[in-house]
Amino acid sequence: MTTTPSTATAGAATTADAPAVAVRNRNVASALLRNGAVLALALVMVAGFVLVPTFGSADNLRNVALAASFIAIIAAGMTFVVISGGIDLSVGSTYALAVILSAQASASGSAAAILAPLAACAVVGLAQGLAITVLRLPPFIVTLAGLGGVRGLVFLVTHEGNDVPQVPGFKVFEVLGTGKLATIGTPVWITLAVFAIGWLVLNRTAFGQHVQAIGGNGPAAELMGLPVKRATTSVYVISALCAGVAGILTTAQSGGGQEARIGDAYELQAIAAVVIGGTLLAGGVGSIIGSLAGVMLLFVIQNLIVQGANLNSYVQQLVSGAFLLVVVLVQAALTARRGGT
Amino acid sequence: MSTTTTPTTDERTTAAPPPTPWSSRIGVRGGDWGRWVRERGVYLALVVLVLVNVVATPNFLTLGTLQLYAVQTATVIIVSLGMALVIGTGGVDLSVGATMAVAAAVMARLFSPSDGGGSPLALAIVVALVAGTLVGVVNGLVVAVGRVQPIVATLAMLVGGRGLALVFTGGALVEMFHPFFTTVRTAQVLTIPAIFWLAILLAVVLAVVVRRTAFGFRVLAIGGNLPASRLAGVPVRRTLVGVYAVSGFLAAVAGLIVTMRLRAADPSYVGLNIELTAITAVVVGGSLLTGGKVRVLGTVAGAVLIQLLENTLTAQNVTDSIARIIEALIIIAAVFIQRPSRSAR
Amino acid sequence: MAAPPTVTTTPGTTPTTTPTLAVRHLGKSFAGVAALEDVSLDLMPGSVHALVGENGAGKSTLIKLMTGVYTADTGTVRHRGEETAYSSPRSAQQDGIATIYQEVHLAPQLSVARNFFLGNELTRWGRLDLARMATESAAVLGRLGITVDTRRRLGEFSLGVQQMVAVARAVSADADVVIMDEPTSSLEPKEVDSLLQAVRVLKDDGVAVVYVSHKLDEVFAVCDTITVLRDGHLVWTGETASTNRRELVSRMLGRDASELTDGRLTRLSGRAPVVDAPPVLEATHLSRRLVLDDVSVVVRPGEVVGLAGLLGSGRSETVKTIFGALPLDSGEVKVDGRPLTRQSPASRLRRKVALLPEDRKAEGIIPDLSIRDNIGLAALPHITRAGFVDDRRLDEIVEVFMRRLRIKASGPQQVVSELSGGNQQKVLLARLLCLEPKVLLLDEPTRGIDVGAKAEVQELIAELAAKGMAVVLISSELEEVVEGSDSVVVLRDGAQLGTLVGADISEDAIMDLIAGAAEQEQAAAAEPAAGPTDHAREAAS
Amino acid sequence: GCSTGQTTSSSGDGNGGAAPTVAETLGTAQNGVPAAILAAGGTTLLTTAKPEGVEAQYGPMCKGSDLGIGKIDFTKDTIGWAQSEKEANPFRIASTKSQVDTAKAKGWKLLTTNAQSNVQQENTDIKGMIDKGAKAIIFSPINSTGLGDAIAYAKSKKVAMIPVDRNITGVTGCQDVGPQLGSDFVQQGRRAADAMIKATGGQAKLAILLGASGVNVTDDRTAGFLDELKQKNASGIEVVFKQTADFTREKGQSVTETLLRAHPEVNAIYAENDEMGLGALAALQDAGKAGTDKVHIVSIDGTKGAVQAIVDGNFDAVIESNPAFGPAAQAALSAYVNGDGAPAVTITTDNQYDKSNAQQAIDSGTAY
Ligand SMILES: Nc1ncnc2c1ncn2[C@@H]1O[C@H](COP(=O)(O)OP(=O)(O)OP(=O)(O)O)[C@@H](O)[C@H]1O
Ligand SMILES: Nc1ncnc2c1ncn2[C@@H]1O[C@H](COP(=O)(O)OP(=O)(O)OP(=O)(O)O)[C@@H](O)[C@H]1O
Ligand SMILES: [Mg+2]
Ligand SMILES: [Mg+2]
Repeated sequence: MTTTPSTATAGAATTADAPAVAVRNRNVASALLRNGAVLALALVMVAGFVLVPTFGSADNLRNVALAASFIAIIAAGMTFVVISGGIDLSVGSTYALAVILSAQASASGSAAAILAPLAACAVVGLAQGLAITVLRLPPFIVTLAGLGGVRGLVFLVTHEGNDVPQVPGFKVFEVLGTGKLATIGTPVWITLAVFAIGWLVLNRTAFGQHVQAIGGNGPAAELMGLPVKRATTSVYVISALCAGVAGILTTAQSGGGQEARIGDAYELQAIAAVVIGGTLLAGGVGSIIGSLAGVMLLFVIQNLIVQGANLNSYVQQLVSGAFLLVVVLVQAALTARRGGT
Repeated sequence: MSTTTTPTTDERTTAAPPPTPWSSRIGVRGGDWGRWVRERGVYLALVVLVLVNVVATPNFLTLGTLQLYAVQTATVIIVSLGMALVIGTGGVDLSVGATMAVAAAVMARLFSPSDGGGSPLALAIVVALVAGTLVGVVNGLVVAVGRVQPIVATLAMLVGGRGLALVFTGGALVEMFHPFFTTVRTAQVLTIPAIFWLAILLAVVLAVVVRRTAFGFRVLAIGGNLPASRLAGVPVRRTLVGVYAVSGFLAAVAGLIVTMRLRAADPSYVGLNIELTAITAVVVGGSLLTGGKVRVLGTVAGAVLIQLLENTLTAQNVTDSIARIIEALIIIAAVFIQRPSRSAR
Repeated sequence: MAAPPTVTTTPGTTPTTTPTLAVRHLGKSFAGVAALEDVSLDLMPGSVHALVGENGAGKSTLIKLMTGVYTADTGTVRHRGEETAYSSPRSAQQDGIATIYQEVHLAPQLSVARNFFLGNELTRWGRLDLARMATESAAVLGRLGITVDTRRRLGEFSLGVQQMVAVARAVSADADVVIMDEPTSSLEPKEVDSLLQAVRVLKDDGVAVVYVSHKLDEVFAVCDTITVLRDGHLVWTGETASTNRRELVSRMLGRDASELTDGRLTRLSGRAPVVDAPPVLEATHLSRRLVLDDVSVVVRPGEVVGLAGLLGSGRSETVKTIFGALPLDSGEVKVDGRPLTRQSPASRLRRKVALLPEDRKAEGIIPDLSIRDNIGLAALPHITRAGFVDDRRLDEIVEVFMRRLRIKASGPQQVVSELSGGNQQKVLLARLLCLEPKVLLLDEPTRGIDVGAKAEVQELIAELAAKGMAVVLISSELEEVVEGSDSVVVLRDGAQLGTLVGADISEDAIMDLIAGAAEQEQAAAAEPAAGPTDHAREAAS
Repeated sequence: GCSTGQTTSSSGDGNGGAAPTVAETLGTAQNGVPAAILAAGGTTLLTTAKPEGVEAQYGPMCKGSDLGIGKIDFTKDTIGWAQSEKEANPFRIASTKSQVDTAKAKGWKLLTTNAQSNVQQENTDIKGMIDKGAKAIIFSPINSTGLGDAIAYAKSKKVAMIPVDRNITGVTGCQDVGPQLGSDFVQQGRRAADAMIKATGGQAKLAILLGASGVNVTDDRTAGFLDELKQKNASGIEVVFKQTADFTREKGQSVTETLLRAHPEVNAIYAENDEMGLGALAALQDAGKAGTDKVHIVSIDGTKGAVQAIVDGNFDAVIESNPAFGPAAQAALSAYVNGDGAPAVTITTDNQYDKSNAQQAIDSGTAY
């Protein structure tokens, strides 16, 4: 206090010059953290290129991307939920609902095949979101009930079975699933678009800030005057809509006629991808780009096992579990290097 | 406005209830029905479901039916107990089903003559339990030392563990026979099936561990605030590894029970999806998913509730689609009754 | 939105205008226990209203009732004459009431700028206008004396900086009521000054300010009116000028003024330390890349060593490193001459080294556990037999310390999250003190603690020191360090500037050391970290 | 994707809660060709001499060259086998084993994958094997529809596709996939019903253990069974209970246990696969009700365990669902790409076991 006249400059000095080195180094570390999954993906892919000759073919890479795109879209929505501190176990069932409704509605035209499932998914997401925010129920339980309940609904509308019609050839709709742009399937492009939009929303809109703040500390966010309920509800709607988009694309791609159990356990894949991508399940901290890398990692591992070895199915399971474990351990080790606290 | 009368110093030091409004807390709490119901939501739901069964399910109130349901619930209870402990630390163990499969497969591998085993049954059982515990230890190490988020660590084990189990048995279901299996299935003490006694025994042990031991203390502390626990000297790694090991052990016990009842080790299906059932049981029982609170009795009640619900829907011959929807609604309702108080508003 | 002041009030005169916020007969019970009863207040435009009282007196509860966090059991709040029914803090905020709640962390994972504008973002075409957010937040913070790169994550900064960001949010919220619940508890004197300055500016703008603090100096420096709460009751409201420190404390504690020692600090260590005894704690040449640079702290039995420095000077990291909670690149920690090899808190506690962490919410309390369990946690190894906890001994310990530290609660089974901020701090102290440590590392031990308890805590520490304990003390109240320490280690940017001993210790001497180093560095400084990288960083996040 | 120009008849219109009747599922026959076969691309019933183990064959004859598929040198080229569900029950194990063993015997190079019941995974698996160089894919479709993506990809890469076990529907004969070899699940259900009528003399309180929900095998086996009961006027057989047991032994056991408590009057069980039947048997044994004199059991699949149960007097009959498509499929592939072509749809013969032939089936190893 003796130096009162120069407080401001003293403060500036403390923050500006001396820690400059620290700043830069910390940032390299946090960049590493942000890209932990990307890094792991890069490592695995390089290993793939070197060790597995057929892995690197353009056809194969295109196909891996296409196969991953459905879960990827679901994972994009899941990222919002997880960053907000929640979890959405219902996505697999919601996805199935969209697959089925899209096929059923396709008889009335492309627009119906797209809008009907989206509307239904929005309702599912809204119902879950409201149960979480208004009734104050834990997201895990609400969406677990969603997982069972929505699947029940799917069985109900398909007469307990696979009573899912095939899609009459509607050009617009079908092209969503099977079209190509620059030799790459439309779903891949749509996935990229979803992630670009997702990134923007999360990092460049007020809503995105609110979601991150809520996940970091829900009660504090409420005290800060953020629209906690609205944002939290929206996150579940977004997740359900993403599942819906993935479902519509699936029907557009396969021409309908799916079994009613489609999408079983997709929630685990999506959550795994999100968490591997560096998003903390506790909420607050996360990267949507990481989620994309997480999904790719899962699918590349799977593909490498198919391409690299001819294993029987249960050895495949063992290997992919072990592979996954190694990857997440390596990634956690990379991340942990950011230091103490 | 002026100074009010000054209470004496003694009244303000409040470790012992002083004759201030604060002392009336217990009394008022007793009259707080909302809270009373909230804390017992799962038991309430259970009572309602039992009553529904008494009215609607043929032969529900017969000894045989109750014994059967006790046996069927036992494995769910046992797995849920381990899950409750893991959830108490703020984690989750998705690999319990796979661990059941590993235990079943190890036992089959050692015991079943057809698989070139032929070891004594006791040895097979012990090794299977050790194997299950080891699966848990690996989970714990990956979580505590590898610093991988529990959901991913145990997800990898969910995939890999079942793969391992399938490798042990060569992918197939293995049928096994031994008089001891029949004993396990049929033994009763005081007309209550031995398997159910085992579940109760394990629950009591766990309750004592949670309430009375340093280990239980630390589990809750870790779940409540991990960084703070570390600074308070809690051996976080050791405790976490222990917790996952317990979960693995209990899952193995459940896996062996299922196997002995079925007279076959079925590595692909034993315990399939039981992780979600167990988590639901724990949460419906009033424990916090975020950790820091473990309700052992509630977990038991939650497990009974869920298994009974499934039995009810089966016994009532409800179609699968409707059954799933009803199940969802009832789980929501059970949790709704005991949702956190809004009195702090 | 701020209502233009209808009448400019001069401090000390009774305002004649209508109150901006009028509180009438507010009451609130938790689970049947009254936290606040029949409290009425008037907040006048252009006036600063202090709320004081012991820990758990009901100050924070009152604030939460006024701002829609809790709904009142009884009573009303009128804002600009209209009765309010805020359903959430958000609606209060939108109605022009800005609040800094006690110990609310913002969103540490977001940048300072994003935190500053959280809930009030600047957007262009729906997109955040990051550039403007960064510059505008930097400007406001700059006016409060905080010059930081607002694009960096808030969590990278010390609690003090975080607190100042919260202050900046509130003062720039364009509100006509600004409420601050213990805003200075983690601030340095320098920041406290700029905060008080900001309060004066608000006051001049006609804003009604509520100011809660346990630091009576601040209250007397800036407040026009004071309200004293005790046990949920309003016991006195009056002009600042009409009272004095001693009277105020006696009202807060409900004791006769004659019993009191002016509510001022008692000296922590009133006795000479045993200088020739071998040191209990020898932490030498502690270094960690980017954090600590060759810091040494040596404490003899009965000695209190203070750590001084500005925000972020590495004091907390020094004690955490000594405690084994942070890794060490080089250096050594010895207790009683024996080196401690494993860097782990558990092993430190076994050697009777205890730490009171600075951030009690994140690193201290286990919120959902009871007071009893929180206190007993660190002592577990001592009260466990064959794995089982000795409940009777634990209960005894808890009883003793709850009484000794005057922990205000319904009983040892109350969960800690329900306690008032100060009482939580006391629980943490009890956790450490019951270990009878040889080395006690205290990071802001009296933060948020009321005057009565503060004296109690200091007495207790002195007593333990007299028994031969070694104490390392960090306090943002320089006064506390100066008066309480036998020697002071002065830090800056993780490096040791020097050590002051005995009579050399004074606030001026410490500030001179720091300022001297700052000037030296400024002279030798290269270009500060530049802008373009920052933009790149922000874009990549 | 796959040519979806013709809407198939397998779609209900979404109204009404009842399971679709067989007529809906199978469609009415057109000049002797069932609609299901039509949907799978078969148009005419071939009357030429059938190889052993074949029930019926339907034309046209498919030739790989029509789709531009070149000849395959089986000594050098690889082919792929895509299994749909995990090899967890004897049926799937035998089905994969048959393919692998046949290939090994012929010296063919076979890649294998397993889609774990995930249709997207099967699409990916098939494409992955094609990318790895497979010149032909023999696959067990998860569903009769829904693999359009993989089929289109194979077509574009001129890779031969041979579906086995379940037919791909919604295809124009030979235009999208090569020759198909399938079982008729509806027919299996019908035969189970016949066996049940015979075993119970047309009088029974019956429980049905359904397969996994949302799977069309379940639908088909249920529809065929119920429709046959109706057609045979077996009104004495009353279905008092119908619950899914997920095709697993454990669920078969637990569902039966519950069922026996709630409906002790049940004296006949139709299990839609052997595993559930064996689970039910375990439950019956615990309840002291094992044995066909107490509770009749008819199940589908023809696994060793179930056939043994007939021998032991616990099961009445087992309808086979023959998993051994290896020899027929690889022969058809060879004819399709290198020879004169293969019929668009082949329906294989399924055996049926009861007391009269069970022991023999075990001894001869026909029960797998
Ligand atoms: N959510 C709650 N549940 C139960 N009791 C509560 C709750 N919140 C506050 N209390 C009780 O109300 C009383 C008043 O607490 P409050 O936080 O208002 O005190 P304070 O005056 O702000 O104290 P401090 O100076 O320590 O911050 C305390 O005794 C506290 O235990
Ligand atoms: N104003 C600031 N500018 C830059 N970095 C800061 C600032 N304040 C804190 N930090 C960073 O935060 C870390 C926290 O330091 P630490 O908590 O040890 O400081 P401290 O001296 O205890 O300060 P405080 O009393 O505020 O906690 C430091 O490593 C520093 O890099
Ligand atoms: Mg307070
Ligand atoms: Mg500090």
